[in-house]
Amino acid sequence: MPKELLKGNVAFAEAAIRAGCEAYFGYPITPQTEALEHMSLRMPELGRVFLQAESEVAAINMVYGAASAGVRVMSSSSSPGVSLMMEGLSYIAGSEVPVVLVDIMRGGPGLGNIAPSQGDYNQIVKGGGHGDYRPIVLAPATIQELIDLTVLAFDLAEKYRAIVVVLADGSLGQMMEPAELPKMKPVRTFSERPEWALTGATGRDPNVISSIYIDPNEEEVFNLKLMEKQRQIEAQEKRWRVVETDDAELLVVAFGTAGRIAQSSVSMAREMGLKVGLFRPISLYPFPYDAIANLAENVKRVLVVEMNGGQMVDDVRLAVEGRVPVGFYGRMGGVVPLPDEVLEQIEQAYKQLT
Amino acid sequence: MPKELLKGNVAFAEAAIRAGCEAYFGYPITPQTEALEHMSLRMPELGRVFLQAESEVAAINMVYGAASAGVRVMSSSSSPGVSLMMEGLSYIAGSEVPVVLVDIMRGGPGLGNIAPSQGDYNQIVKGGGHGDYRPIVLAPATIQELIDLTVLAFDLAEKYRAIVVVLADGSLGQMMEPAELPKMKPVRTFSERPEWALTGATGRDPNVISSIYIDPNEEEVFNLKLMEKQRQIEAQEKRWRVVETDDAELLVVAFGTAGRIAQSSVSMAREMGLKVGLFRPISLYPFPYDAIANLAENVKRVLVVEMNGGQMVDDVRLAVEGRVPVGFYGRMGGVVPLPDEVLEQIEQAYKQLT
Amino acid sequence: MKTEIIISGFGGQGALFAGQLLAYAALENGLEVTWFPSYGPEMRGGTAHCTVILSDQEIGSPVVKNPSAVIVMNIPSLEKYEPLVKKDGILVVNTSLVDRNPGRKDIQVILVPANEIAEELGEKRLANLVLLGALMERLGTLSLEQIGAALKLHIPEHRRNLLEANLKAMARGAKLAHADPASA
Amino acid sequence: MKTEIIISGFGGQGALFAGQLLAYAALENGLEVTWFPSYGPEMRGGTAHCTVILSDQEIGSPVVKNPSAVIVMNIPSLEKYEPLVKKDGILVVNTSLVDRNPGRKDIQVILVPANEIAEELGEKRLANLVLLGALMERLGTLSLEQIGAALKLHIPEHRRNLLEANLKAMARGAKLAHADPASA
Amino acid sequence: MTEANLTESLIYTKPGSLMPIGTHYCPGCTHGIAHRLVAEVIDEMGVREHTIGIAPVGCAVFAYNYFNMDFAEAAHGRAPAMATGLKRVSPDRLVFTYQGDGDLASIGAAEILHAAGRGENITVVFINNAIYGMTGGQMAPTTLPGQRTTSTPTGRDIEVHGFPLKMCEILSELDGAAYIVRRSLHNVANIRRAKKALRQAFEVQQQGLGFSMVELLSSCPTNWGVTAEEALVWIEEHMIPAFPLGDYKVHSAIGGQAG
Amino acid sequence: MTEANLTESLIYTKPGSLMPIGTHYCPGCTHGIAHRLVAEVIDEMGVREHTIGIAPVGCAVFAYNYFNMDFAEAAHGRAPAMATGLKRVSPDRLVFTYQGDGDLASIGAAEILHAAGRGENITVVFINNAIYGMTGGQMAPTTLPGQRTTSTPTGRDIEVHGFPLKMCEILSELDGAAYIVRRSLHNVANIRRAKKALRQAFEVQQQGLGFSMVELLSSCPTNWGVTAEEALVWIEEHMIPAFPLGDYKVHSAIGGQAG
Amino acid sequence: MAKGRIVVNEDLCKGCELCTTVCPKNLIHMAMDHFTPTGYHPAMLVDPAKDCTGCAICAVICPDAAITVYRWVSASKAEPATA
Amino acid sequence: MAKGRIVVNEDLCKGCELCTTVCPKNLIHMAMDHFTPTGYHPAMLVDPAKDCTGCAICAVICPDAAITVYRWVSASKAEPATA
Ligand SMILES: Cc1ncc(C[n+]2csc(CCOP(=O)(O)OP(=O)(O)O)c2C)c(N)n1
Ligand SMILES: Cc1ncc(C[n+]2csc(CCOP(=O)(O)OP(=O)(O)O)c2C)c(N)n1
Ligand code: SF4
Ligand code: SF4
Ligand code: SF4
Ligand code: SF4
Ligand code: SF4
Ligand code: SF4
Ligand SMILES: [Mg+2]
Ligand SMILES: [Mg+2]
Repeated sequence: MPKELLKGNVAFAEAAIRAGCEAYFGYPITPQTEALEHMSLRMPELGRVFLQAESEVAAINMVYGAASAGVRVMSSSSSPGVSLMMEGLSYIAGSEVPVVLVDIMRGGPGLGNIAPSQGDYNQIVKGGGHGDYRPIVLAPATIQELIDLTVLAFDLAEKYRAIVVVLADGSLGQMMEPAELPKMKPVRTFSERPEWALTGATGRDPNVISSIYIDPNEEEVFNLKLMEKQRQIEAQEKRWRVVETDDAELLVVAFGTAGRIAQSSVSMAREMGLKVGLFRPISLYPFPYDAIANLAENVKRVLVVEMNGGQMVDDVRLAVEGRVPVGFYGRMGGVVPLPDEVLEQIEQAYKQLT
Repeated sequence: MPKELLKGNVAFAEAAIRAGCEAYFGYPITPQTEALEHMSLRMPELGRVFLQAESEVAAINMVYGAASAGVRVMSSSSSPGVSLMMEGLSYIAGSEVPVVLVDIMRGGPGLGNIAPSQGDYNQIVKGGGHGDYRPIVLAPATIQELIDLTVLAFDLAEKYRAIVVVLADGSLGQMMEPAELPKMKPVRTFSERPEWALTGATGRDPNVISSIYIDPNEEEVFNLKLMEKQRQIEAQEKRWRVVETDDAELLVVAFGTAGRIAQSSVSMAREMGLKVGLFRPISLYPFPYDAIANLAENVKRVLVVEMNGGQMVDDVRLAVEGRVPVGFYGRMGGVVPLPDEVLEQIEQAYKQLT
Repeated sequence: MKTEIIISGFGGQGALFAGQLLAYAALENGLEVTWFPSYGPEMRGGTAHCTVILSDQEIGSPVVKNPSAVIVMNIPSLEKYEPLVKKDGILVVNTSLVDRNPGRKDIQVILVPANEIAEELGEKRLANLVLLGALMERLGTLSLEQIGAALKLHIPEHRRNLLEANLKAMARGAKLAHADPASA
Repeated sequence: MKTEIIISGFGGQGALFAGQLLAYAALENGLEVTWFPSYGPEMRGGTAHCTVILSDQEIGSPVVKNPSAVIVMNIPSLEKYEPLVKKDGILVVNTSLVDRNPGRKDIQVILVPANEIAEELGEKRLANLVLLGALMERLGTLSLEQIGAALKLHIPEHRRNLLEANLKAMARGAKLAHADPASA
Repeated sequence: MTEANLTESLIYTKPGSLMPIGTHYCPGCTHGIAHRLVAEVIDEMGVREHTIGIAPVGCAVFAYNYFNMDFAEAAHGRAPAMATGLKRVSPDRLVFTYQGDGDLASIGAAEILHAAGRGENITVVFINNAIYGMTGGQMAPTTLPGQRTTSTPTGRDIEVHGFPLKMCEILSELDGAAYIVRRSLHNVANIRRAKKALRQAFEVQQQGLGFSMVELLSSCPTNWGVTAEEALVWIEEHMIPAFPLGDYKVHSAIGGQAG
Repeated sequence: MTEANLTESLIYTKPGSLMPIGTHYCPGCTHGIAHRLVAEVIDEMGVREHTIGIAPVGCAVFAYNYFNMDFAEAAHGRAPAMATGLKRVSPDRLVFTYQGDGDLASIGAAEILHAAGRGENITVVFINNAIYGMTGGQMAPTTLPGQRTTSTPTGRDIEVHGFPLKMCEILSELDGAAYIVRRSLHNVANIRRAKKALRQAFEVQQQGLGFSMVELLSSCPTNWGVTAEEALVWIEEHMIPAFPLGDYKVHSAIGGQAG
Repeated sequence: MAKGRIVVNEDLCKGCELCTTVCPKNLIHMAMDHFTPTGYHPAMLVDPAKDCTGCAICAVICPDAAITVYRWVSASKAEPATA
Repeated sequence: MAKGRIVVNEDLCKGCELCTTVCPKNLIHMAMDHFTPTGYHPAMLVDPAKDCTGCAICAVICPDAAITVYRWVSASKAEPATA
């Protein structure tokens, strides 16, 4: 299909529809609302389910219910709304139903503001809900990537019966950019729903969707099963993008919008003859530790750029393990760093190369 | 005062009362409920406020309201209930009102079970709510420490106008152990409430308690202020306990109940002539990175023991920065490791010392 | 010295109180002690149990897999705990409510018709102390006197009148601790 | 080549549409482009603006601090953006709604009585295109023809009838781009 | 007639919609009766294979072990939201939630209110026992004034804790509610009426008339601190006066005035 | 009389309980009128220095900038819980929340229901404009059947989205509610009645009679897509029939039948 | 009058005694001489005179569906019913 | 009859025109010749014949409290009121 000029929120909503999303439950919140609005128009047209829930708490539990029935289902929200989903997400993780959530982050903490931010990295990547679970987290940097990762999210969610969060920020949700949408995928028929799903115990033993294991030993067995699944995910689903890292002496690491901005800065730096490369993690969980560790062998210094007070930087440090110094530059509260600004940081870091 | 035989949940509730807690808002949840029940009996006796909220969401927002009025206020809950408080906690952090929360963790994710667990380390320590904020987190290992840290929590919360979470698990909440309670502290009078509190703008300009900074630049200024506060906290509030670390070749790191169990194992190991020491972080935020880093200079190996799938171990790795190997042993889902079991791990790790 | 004791029965049979009594006695006699109860939905179905650990040094875990002594006051408790008692450990069985005999031969079994004895003493609710008396006599960690002293301090007001009967109950139980298990 | 354009006015004046039109034209002429709107409570108070970035290479940030060109359609917009325009940048002012003159001398100012012109063309709502015409004529990044082509493709059905008028509006605006700022 | 032409026939046995196992409920707890009635109705309607139940967080948390049909276990109070998600993507399945008073009226108040307001086509079995059973007897929104609980040790003081919530009265105000009734499980006659109401509620859902809820006054001998028999008397003497039995909303399509 | 013994006196000016600054509300939005009325009542009662307000998340999120008194900004829908915490520890202060229909009736349904059920001694100013204003015009629980919003682009279909929630009708069912009335801001006469009701509500709180709420039918010209004047007509012609004005609950102590 | 009998499933019975309070013929008593596998004294039918009518009232109130009821009916109109 | 006048605070007026619809004397019009600092055409009193009664009806409906109302009263019973 030809490229169209697409708004991020509309793009991922339409991408979800084309990926066979059968039901959407959500609650309005800036800067994500256009996704809900697009769903409210398109889903009924297609005879699918759209429902504006009474709250994000209800929305995630409606998603939980629909996912238990074995359909492709999603919700989307932004920071404060996502905080209200933490219990529900933990239940979903605890009962292994596939769910896709798009989080269009805004400035915080608290009500904060509606400007673009990456302040919820820890919440989403480390698991803001209770208990040992990790959602797969995908971080797009362009509208095209937002579309592609949303489609991928549905496949991964089903493959692993896990939560997949597409983690973006207000600028990706609000901006328009040329991008290409996938072809429409048909939705499953009722009879095609997975065998574990709650479809009514017709001629089979009952299915149960539950996150309770009252006996700690059984719970531990389940926990170990989840961990085993995480091992697989860590082995198979790491994704990232590198730019000009071959001869790089300074490695810039940034994700999502920060990564996109850093990329402009890196090319500016290259024009100035500085040997700088960019590593942009696309899967935040599983985090590409080894890939960064390997690069850390060859660079002299690492600079992490985030639109927060320093969150992913801990994962970068865990990867670098002290091999080279890891610096950090962050803007917070909804401030989007400008390429020149990041370039300045690159130059300073470069000066300190030994 | 003489030692009494005290149940953990009753002990911290009574400790809070003696520390001048003027209001308690909570919702029943095992294994924390006896705290709420104790408050329901004692607070009215003392003419203070007890209210069973309709939910944890309401409870934390009632706490937010009472804290805005400048009184010492607290809530307590357990894992799923705490997940429901994430939005509220982020608001509280974003408006800098002092709040104390006790989290008696249980097995998860989801409904899980009610057995003792440490599965919510990441949620509580890394900030399960949205935005850049970190609560102070204190982790007791005995009923006495639970009492003392609860009292400290109120002081720190007010000193820094921050959230302080006392993070314990079901076994500490449910068990009885001899311990000593502090003397009763009088509660503040209305006129003694802090000048920033919402007491009615009588003869002064209005006070506002809010977490909204619609202009990203203002939000960033606020974020920087919070970070500055965190620097102070990191400089002044690190707490830990070491046992037999002087000549240790293997360092065991564990917090709370796992730390208490590991301590038995360490003394068993010492009896076997193994040079093993224990590092028990008491403040999980601020995490005692440097103290561990220093010890890492002298030991040959580190073994982290947790009642989860491996969460604090990342902070230990960040401290050790690859100096020596960091091993991990965890039990999950509410299973409490036994001293002999941990001893076995110690012996194995010890064999691998080079 | 470290002794792990589990007391288990229906709710209302006084398993938790018997355990607390033990814990108080330990505290008041300079021992380290932890008391850990069953909680939550385990209550449903009606069983209640607690783990008491007595030691002369700091106690790590308040729970154990294999206790050195167990008092079972009903059938579900027997089924749950008989297999867990340490080799050579002690199992005290309330035969008034348990109509089957323990199978294990590698542990010490004390059979006590606690309800009958309690009724003889004119107070059905004393069965728990009869059983506790039997166990402590065999264990020896704390003397009946020490437990009796703790009882005097911590018996609920509304049951003070039963203090003497309580002490008698323990004594009656203690006697049975000397009986030869085989013959029981 | 990289051009950052901000178009700002009251909601309903068509600032966002003018920006999108520009973005479509860029897309259809092989340029990289991003369009970033104001959103949320900024709407309250009633102002709406968007940032359009045109470039021949991948675009990093979709927002800028100092745009190379700005169209202001009301007084609040003038006050907000005049100070931010890059040195030597372009500021297009809708004098029909802005009764004060920009103070800066280090930028190119184009004064356009857009509403009057639009009314002459018989359609008040064309003011946005008059202003866009003026800006693009001066900028040169995209020709009026190219924008016109985009307009043909993307004008909402219910306004097709106004297509010709729209093109005229841009042309009228373009003329004023040649006027000497001083004399304006 | 003689013994000869008499045969012994089965009058009653445990319904097939219940698993042939024991429950964890305390002796005499009427949760068990509620389970039985729901199962009997599902048996009689022959819809077991097309029914999906949703268990609450509460003493009925393990309901999925006892009902012989597809089941989900919801987060505390969110069963109506979960049921909404399930029903919307499987409109031809019968979906019911089974919730306690803490679950439905306290933490889940918003979800039940909105499910009813939307006329969500689900059936809710609401077990009102005026207490938080599972957590050991704290105050519920339905706890009676003066009633002692472990979180109102001196009795519920309405000045502090407010008034009991009457959910049938509240939900019957909603236009989406099709069938809202209150029954009791304290004796045989009332148990029979309760069963009829449950049948009616499931039929309302089958006919797509909207939201249906049957509130059942139920006992908690354990946390009320009385015997099973005394508990039934307590329902009759204390709960029924506070929570009058009756039909609060009956859709016109099934002969009601309202809706 | 002659000009001589006439003096010019001030009949009306912006109340002192409002800050002397402009608001961010759209031109003609009756949120502004509601602010003014609340401020006038507080001025007239002379309680500004003893009153604490709580702003919602909604277009009124910045109310704390406009009211000249202590103010808190609550999480979306949680103002009643926050007010409960504040009031319980400061019982002699007047505490009011100011909430929109999404805030109060949707995400905050549980908190408002329970605050009313507890008879929480606070005053709630409820702005019903049948829309989510701040987020750009999505469906609210109070959106009318058939009404087009950005999340019901073909109009609210009650089969899908259910029925508008009538909060006065619902909350007046609760024993803890002392004063529950609905007024409108669409013309001068009704604005005057609205003010009287607000005064009454604050007095109910002063007298400690329990929970008081004044629902105000309000306009959203921006998201309704009409002029300020047309919006007032829309209130009269469409909202009032769906949300009848009147007194739904008036405590006997102030002459009502109920409570 | 119709004759019947009940069978108490001791795996399910929890000895709550509710059935004993409702039997119109007062035919149900608790078996104090033994325990169920879960440790309760079960209910049992004591009906020497064959008075049980198979009315199933006991089954209606049994929270644990522990009671199965049989009734003698003329072969012709034999059909299972439910409480 | 009582005479009055109004003053429109142009820092507050948003030109919503509501006041113009309620003045019983139809004395309020929008000033199309200039803008307020926030860019709106403000309301203004057009009262050549001094018909304004100071009834304050305009003030009652003004969402932005932009209208201040004065009225000539006999010095004796001069006292401020509110809408
Ligand atoms: C979020 C959350 N909060 C609290 C709990 C603890 N909890 C479990 S059940 C329950 C209340 C049960 O009472 P009710 O709903 O009346 O059911 P019942 O046991 O009385 O049948 C509570 C508070 C929980 N599991 N999750
Ligand atoms: C948890 C959460 N969810 C959603 C939002 C986004 N949001 C802000 S205001 C609002 C609704 C406002 O509507 P209403 O309460 O009717 O107030 P109005 O603007 O109409 O006056 C929403 C959904 C939020 N800020 N926080
Ligand atoms: S606690 Fe109460 S409600 Fe729960 S099972 Fe026991 S009796 Fe029934
Ligand atoms: S959006 Fe609507 S409610 Fe909000 S300020 Fe504008 S007109 Fe008022
Ligand atoms: S009612 Fe049922 S459970 Fe209770 S005693 Fe009778 S048979 Fe047993
Ligand atoms: S069937 Fe009827 S008569 Fe027979 S035991 Fe049961 S209740 Fe009694
Ligand atoms: S005070 Fe009365 S008469 Fe004078 S302008 Fe206002 S409304 Fe008109
Ligand atoms: S009502 Fe007020 S804001 Fe509106 S035009 Fe009149 S003075 Fe201006
Ligand atoms: Mg209950
Ligand atoms: Mg609204």
